[in-house]
Amino acid sequence: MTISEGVTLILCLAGAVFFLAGTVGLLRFPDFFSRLHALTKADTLGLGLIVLGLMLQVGSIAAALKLLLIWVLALLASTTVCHLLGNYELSRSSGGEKRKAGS
Amino acid sequence: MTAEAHEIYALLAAPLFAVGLVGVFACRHFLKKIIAAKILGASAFLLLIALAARDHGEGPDPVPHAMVITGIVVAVSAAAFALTLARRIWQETGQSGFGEKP
Amino acid sequence: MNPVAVGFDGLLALLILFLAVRALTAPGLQQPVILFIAFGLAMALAWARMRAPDVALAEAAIGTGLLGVLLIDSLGLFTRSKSETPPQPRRSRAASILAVGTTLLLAGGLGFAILAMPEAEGLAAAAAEKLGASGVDHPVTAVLLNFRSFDTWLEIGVLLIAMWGLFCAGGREGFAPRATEARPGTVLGGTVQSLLPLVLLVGIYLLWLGKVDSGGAFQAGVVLGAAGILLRLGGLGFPDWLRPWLVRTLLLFGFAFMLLVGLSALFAGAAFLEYPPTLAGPLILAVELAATLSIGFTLYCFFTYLFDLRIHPATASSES
Amino acid sequence: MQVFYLLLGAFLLANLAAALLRVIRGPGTADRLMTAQLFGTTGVAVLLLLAEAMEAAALRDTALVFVLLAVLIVAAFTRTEGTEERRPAGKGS
Repeated sequence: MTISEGVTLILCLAGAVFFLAGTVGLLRFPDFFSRLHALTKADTLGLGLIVLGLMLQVGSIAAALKLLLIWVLALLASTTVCHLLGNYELSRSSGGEKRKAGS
Repeated sequence: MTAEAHEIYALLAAPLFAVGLVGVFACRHFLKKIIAAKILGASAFLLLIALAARDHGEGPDPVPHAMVITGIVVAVSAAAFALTLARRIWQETGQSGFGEKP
Repeated sequence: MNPVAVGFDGLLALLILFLAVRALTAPGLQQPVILFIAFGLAMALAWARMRAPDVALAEAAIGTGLLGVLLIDSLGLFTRSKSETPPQPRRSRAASILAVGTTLLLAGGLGFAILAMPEAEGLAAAAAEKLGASGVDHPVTAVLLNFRSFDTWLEIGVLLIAMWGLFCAGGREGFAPRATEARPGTVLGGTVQSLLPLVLLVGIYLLWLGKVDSGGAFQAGVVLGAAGILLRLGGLGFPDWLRPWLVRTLLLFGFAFMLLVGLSALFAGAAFLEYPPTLAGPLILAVELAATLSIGFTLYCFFTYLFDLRIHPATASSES
Repeated sequence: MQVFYLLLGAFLLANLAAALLRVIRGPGTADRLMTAQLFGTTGVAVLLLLAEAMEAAALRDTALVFVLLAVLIVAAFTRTEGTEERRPAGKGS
């Protein structure tokens, strides 16, 4: 195994750990906002690490840049989704309707 | 790509088809019926592609692929039409399924 | 052969099956709709595994882009002004057993039939042989736009008929053009602004890519349609300058253009939609462009029509 | 390396399967939609891993489309819920 493959291995494994953390957070955290927080951040970081790892392995610069673009877009999407869902939940809970805390 | 992988997906088509078909009849709500019909369609696509891949191994057969791409777009337009009908029925009569008391 | 690959495929297959079953048995409507969206995404992964990136592209764009959005929009309609789960009579025990039994029986019988299915020649060899004369280098595109272009033409016809059906069933012909209701400064607006050029670029890229690799009119059309939906969600209403005649023209364009190409081939002494090999490349590109425009615009219209109809129902009794 | 990518992909799939519990438990629609979002992000990761494992570069374009449209579902949901209340028209005519 070459060094670059080793680095890829470590980066991808670290990414997987963050995905796992995101899922655990999604399942175990008691209320909506902490779940949202856990999911959107941990997952984007996990994806970022996997993308970084894979970038070392793809042959061309164009492919590596495409991977990077995918991650940047994922950041944008994740941020927007987090904001939209958080906003929705906030307006719903403050709009008279009592928010159900936890599950 | 091993041959076994395609066997798995070809076999998956069978229960999916069954679930979809029974769902079309057993589900009451229009929305669920539409979802069931879409699952039914997906199983047919799955079988087409899986069998094409099974029989060819390397270099998949482009004909089933083209058929499935066409099929996906046709299926979605049919679903859009069905949704429009269901929504109209709901707005006019308040019914969300067949044979429901308004 | 490869236990890891079998493990991956087995897991994915189980996931897909679970999503399908749960989508149809879960109570209420929210769960089924969201599980079905997840089902579409999982299916895209399955296409990827079966080396069908063309199909995966179409499924991903339709599943996440168009159908998911249509279902979510309908969800809002059906769950409004009624309790989330409308009181429904419980299904009797016998009916449940009947449903499960039928499912298992069907699944078993079909599974057996699939296993017993003989291997077939297929048309891959025939397609590969003629690829040189088709004017493109990607076999799937060659099939879609040259060998079986008749199917593609009729398929665009189906889209047209579906839109016609929407107009009839929805109760209002045409759209309600309204001024932009953009809400500048919102996060969604900003995201749409930065995403839109990229989505358009990717759509054109896919169209161009179809000549040599996975991509082509359908995938590009779906992505362009999704770009329109993104705009609509970002707050841009059905544009005023799209007069009814222009809408009809755009909806008809792909179908009419292919008909024209086909008929001119007929008059030139060839078969319907048969391209002369020397002109095949440019002709396919022109047809693809027309098809992309029509597919994209029709899919956009599907969503916008239903979306506007929900906010401003056509029925007189609810006009405010 | 190929085996490693597939293994990692399978792990992410298992992750997704576990996250489905949140769809089933809810309690709110927003919670459930969050999981659909998770499907998007993880799906992109799996697609990229598959592209590497199967040496199919075209799958990266699929991942690109996935991520471009990731925002649509949630945007449609919040836009739908954000519009003012309208009752279905003329019940029973």
